[in-house]
Amino acid sequence: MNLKELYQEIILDHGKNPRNLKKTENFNKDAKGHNPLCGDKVHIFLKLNDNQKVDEVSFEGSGCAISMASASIMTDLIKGKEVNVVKELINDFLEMIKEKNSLKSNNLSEDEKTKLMSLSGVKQYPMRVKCATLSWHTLTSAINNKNEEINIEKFD
Amino acid sequence: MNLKELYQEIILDHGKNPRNLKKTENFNKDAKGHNPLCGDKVHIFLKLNDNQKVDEVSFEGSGCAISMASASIMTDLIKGKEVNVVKELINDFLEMIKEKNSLKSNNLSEDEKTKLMSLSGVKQYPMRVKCATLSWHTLTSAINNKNEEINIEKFD
Amino acid sequence: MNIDNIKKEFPIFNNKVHNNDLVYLDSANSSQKPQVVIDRIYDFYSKEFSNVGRSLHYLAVAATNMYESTRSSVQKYINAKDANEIVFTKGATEAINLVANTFGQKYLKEGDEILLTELEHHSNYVPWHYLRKTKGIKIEFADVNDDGEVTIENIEKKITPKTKIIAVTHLSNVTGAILPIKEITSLAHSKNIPVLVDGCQGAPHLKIDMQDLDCDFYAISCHKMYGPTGLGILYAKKKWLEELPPYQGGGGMIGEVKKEGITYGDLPNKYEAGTMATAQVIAFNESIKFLNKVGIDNIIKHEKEIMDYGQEILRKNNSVRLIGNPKEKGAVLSFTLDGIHAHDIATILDEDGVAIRAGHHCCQILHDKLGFAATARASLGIYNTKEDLDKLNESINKCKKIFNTK
Amino acid sequence: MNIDNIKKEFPIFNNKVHNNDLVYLDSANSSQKPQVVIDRIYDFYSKEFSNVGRSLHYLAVAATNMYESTRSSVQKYINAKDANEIVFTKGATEAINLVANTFGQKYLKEGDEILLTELEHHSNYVPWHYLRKTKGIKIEFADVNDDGEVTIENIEKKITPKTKIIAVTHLSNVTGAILPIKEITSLAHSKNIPVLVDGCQGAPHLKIDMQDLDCDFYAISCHKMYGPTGLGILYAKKKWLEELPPYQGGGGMIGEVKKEGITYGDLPNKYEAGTMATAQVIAFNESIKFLNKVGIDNIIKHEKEIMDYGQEILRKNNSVRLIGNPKEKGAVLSFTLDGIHAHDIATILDEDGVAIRAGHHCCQILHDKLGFAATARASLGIYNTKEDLDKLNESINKCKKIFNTK
Ligand SMILES: Cc1ncc(COP(=O)(O)O)c(C=O)c1O
Ligand SMILES: Cc1ncc(COP(=O)(O)O)c(C=O)c1O
Repeated sequence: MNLKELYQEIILDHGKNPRNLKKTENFNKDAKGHNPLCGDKVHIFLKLNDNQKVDEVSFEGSGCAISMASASIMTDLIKGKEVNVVKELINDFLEMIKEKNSLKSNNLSEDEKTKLMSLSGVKQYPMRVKCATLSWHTLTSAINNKNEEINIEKFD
Repeated sequence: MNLKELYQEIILDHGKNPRNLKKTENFNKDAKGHNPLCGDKVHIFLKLNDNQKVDEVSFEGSGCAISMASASIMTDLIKGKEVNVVKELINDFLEMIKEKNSLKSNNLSEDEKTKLMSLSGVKQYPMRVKCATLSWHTLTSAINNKNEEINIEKFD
Repeated sequence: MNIDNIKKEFPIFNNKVHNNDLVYLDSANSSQKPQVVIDRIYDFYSKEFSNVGRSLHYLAVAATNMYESTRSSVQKYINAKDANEIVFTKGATEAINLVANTFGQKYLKEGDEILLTELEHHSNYVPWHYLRKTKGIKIEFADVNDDGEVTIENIEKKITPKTKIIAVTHLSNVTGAILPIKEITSLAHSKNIPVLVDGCQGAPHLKIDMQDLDCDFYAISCHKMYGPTGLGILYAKKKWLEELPPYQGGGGMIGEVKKEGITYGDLPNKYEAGTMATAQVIAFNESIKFLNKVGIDNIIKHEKEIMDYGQEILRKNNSVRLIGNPKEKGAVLSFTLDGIHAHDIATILDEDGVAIRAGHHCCQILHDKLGFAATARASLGIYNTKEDLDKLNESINKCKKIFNTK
Repeated sequence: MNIDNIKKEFPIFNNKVHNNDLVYLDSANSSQKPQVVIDRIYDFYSKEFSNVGRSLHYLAVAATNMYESTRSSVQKYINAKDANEIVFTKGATEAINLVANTFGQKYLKEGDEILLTELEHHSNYVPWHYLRKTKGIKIEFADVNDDGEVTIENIEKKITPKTKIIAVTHLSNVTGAILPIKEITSLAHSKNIPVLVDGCQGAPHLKIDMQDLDCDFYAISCHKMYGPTGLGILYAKKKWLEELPPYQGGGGMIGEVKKEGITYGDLPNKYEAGTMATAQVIAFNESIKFLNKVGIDNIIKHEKEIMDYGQEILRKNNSVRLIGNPKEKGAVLSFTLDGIHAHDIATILDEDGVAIRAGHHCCQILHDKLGFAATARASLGIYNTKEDLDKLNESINKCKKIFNTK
């Protein structure tokens, strides 16, 4: 276990000053996520353009440093990407955080990979994995346009 | 613990050939008793005369040797006695079976005392005390003319 | 692990009862516990104790993982499709109450029928009886035959277009009859009727495969399965757990809680309100491991051998009347003795260290039908041996001597 | 037994967490177990195990006596009038469900009101919530004030002629507020309203005297009272247990069972359906003996000292915000830390062996009111010391360092 790996500078920075923490105007997809055990909540807003690219993305919510950083990094990362690429990234991230030690996507720059990998410290903290994954699961729901609230318990 | 004391000849005799096992005609008091844990049942019929003496008494029911012997000996014993004496005997018997080592009543002959004391072997078998007391509790109910069925659990 | 000297895994047998070796023939009531289970409880409380699910600290995380690990073990043991189909309860009785209550709430209305059998334990009757009062439903009982069995034909006879659920025992705790569950579920499902199985006696003694049996609900008593007291299991097909309303309400089973309303958590949380029997669940994993080590096939073979032997010697004993003679029979030998009441038998046997049960065994309807208020019951567990049954027979002979019967 | 070095009675403290001594500050969630309780469970299973109530053999008789002996001990400990007013349940949550369900069935109808408080744990809200749906009743909440208390005035304000029952916590598991139960019951009874007290946090930390409090129902969680998991207690005045309908149905709680109908057993059997948590009940007697040996007055004094010390050092710590400031306060210290979320605090503290809880503590309504989704909570037990709270404070400072906050 290693707190320094969990709370890397980049996590603390995104946790404290989350990017894209607002409600996108004219969003055309959204979903809410909720972890009943700890009370974390997130609401993702997506604006896809006609080419199925993410024009804008933002989130509202509250939670621990890990969950806020995860949502912040995630929203930064997917902006401008195509929905299919985003779906691939979600899987890649979830696999990394749960089982694998690296990201395999070809659609990420080294810099982006480094950012995402900063979340890998939660691996050693199984109860905190949910904090890191809530926004990603919720993003999937938003893309699939599920209206029901996502309860993270479903995913584990 | 001593099986010989529990299953004395007199108990086995009354258990096997219970006296007064029938339904008294023209009874004027009766009550049912039941031990839900073991399924023992007894129905006591009393015919009191105008002088509040027990003219006739009998019982119906089924149960173990102890409970049948107890009902048999009890009914034998109270026949012809006054209700107040019967009440005293009930208390005397219940005290003897639960705490004391002897009967204190002046209304019993030595022979009657010996008969009753034959039931004292159950003292060493706490779970069987209920078998010995069911008919006595039910007799109380009959005297008091309670119509509700007596559930022996109440008394312990 | 060799079943022939498995008694030594159970520390209770190191103790004397009235200066005699313990001959424990009351496993249908509750089974004894192997050392591994007792040790697990001890170690958990001494070194690892925490509540599960709620806290994030080391002990809580470890306990939560162990707790969920039992759920997976149970899932595998009973071959359920999904670990979320395993709900921990305080006992089989609660498991059946849970189903009767929630199924009744959602699906039953006046005039609907529930089909039970005359073999049912009070725990598989009283919860349904409540619905007579609250919902005006009717209860039908499939007949038990002279051999102490309930046949598929007798089930079929009592099914009507109004039958909404069938609730039957897997293995009778009195006659030992094993019911044809697969045939019952297949018949019932062909008429769109769900089936609850009271698996209290089935789970410790039979191979139980939920996907094979295809029942909708299966209730288990862990303390009869070499596990701790205060724990039961409800297996239920996922669709039911999703569709039925929650049962008890409290911490841990909620989604969101507002003054105006509440949403419920997902499976399995929805049905596990409040602090659960943490230590018991964690220790029960050892019971499952133990059963897996011995092997259910060995258990079945061993128990059958002992039971057959017991039936043989008891049949030779003139005054013994065995209750029921089912073709498929599990580890129970109920009997009466001419001229001697069951309670007297139990007391006399106890003096020799032979522990049996006497009474109606929570099956009054069956006893009414049999015409006995009480019977004596010797029930087997994996630790029993032929010698145990020899001792039973000897003590029965002692009863006859004391009562001077033949 | 001296409370100052009572830690040594609890074997858990011989173990290290992440190479640190365990600083256990999660007792409001569940308490650790003294050696005597753990030993009792071990011995019972190893040497004395049997189911209770049903069989007549030696082990069964002994177990039944031990089981009932716990009932008497509990009766004395909480000063109930009658041992039959003690019902064993699987937890406090079940105890409250039992009351809500049976009281609701018999006495509530559309438009009736139930009065809770904003402090209530989900376990004292969800069971009542069910009655909104099934019976159309309304739930009112007495306000919590800025100090995290619920005053008698705030209770009185919400009582209307339609109020049919009041259900309140004895000691808040978040703010530590001790509610004026005697005043509440006296006010309520003057209007003929019964009172249920959620005693989960009261029972381990306060002197609880049923005849003095005069409440109608009191729910206890044994695992928070240095006892085993899977066990709770419902105290209820005898007249209620006699008048209310039974809750779960099954073996042991019946009088007579016929195909046409059922009669129920007398108290306490009526509310103890199925095989109970035998080993847990028997072991809980040791918890009561242990508490009696230490003495509740000593416990109260000790815990107050530790708590006062804790409040003092945390108040001096600039970035700590204590939640609530009730005049009467029990062994709970909830707080937030500027700029650091409760879950991050819990994770960092855990690394130092400091076990606290983070979240809404099953009190979402209170957290909504407070405006926090989550708080951190250090809760005390008899084994805590001032050093434990020093370590808590040190670890809090470590959080600040990691997060670079002041
Ligand atoms: C105030 C309060 N009420 C109710 C409960 C529920 O108790 P249990 O989970 O033991 O049923 C708890 C503990 O979680 C509590 O602190
Ligand atoms: C067939 C059967 N059903 C139900 C039960 C009730 O199980 P429990 O008392 O463990 O809830 C038992 C055991 O007593 C049983 O043998």
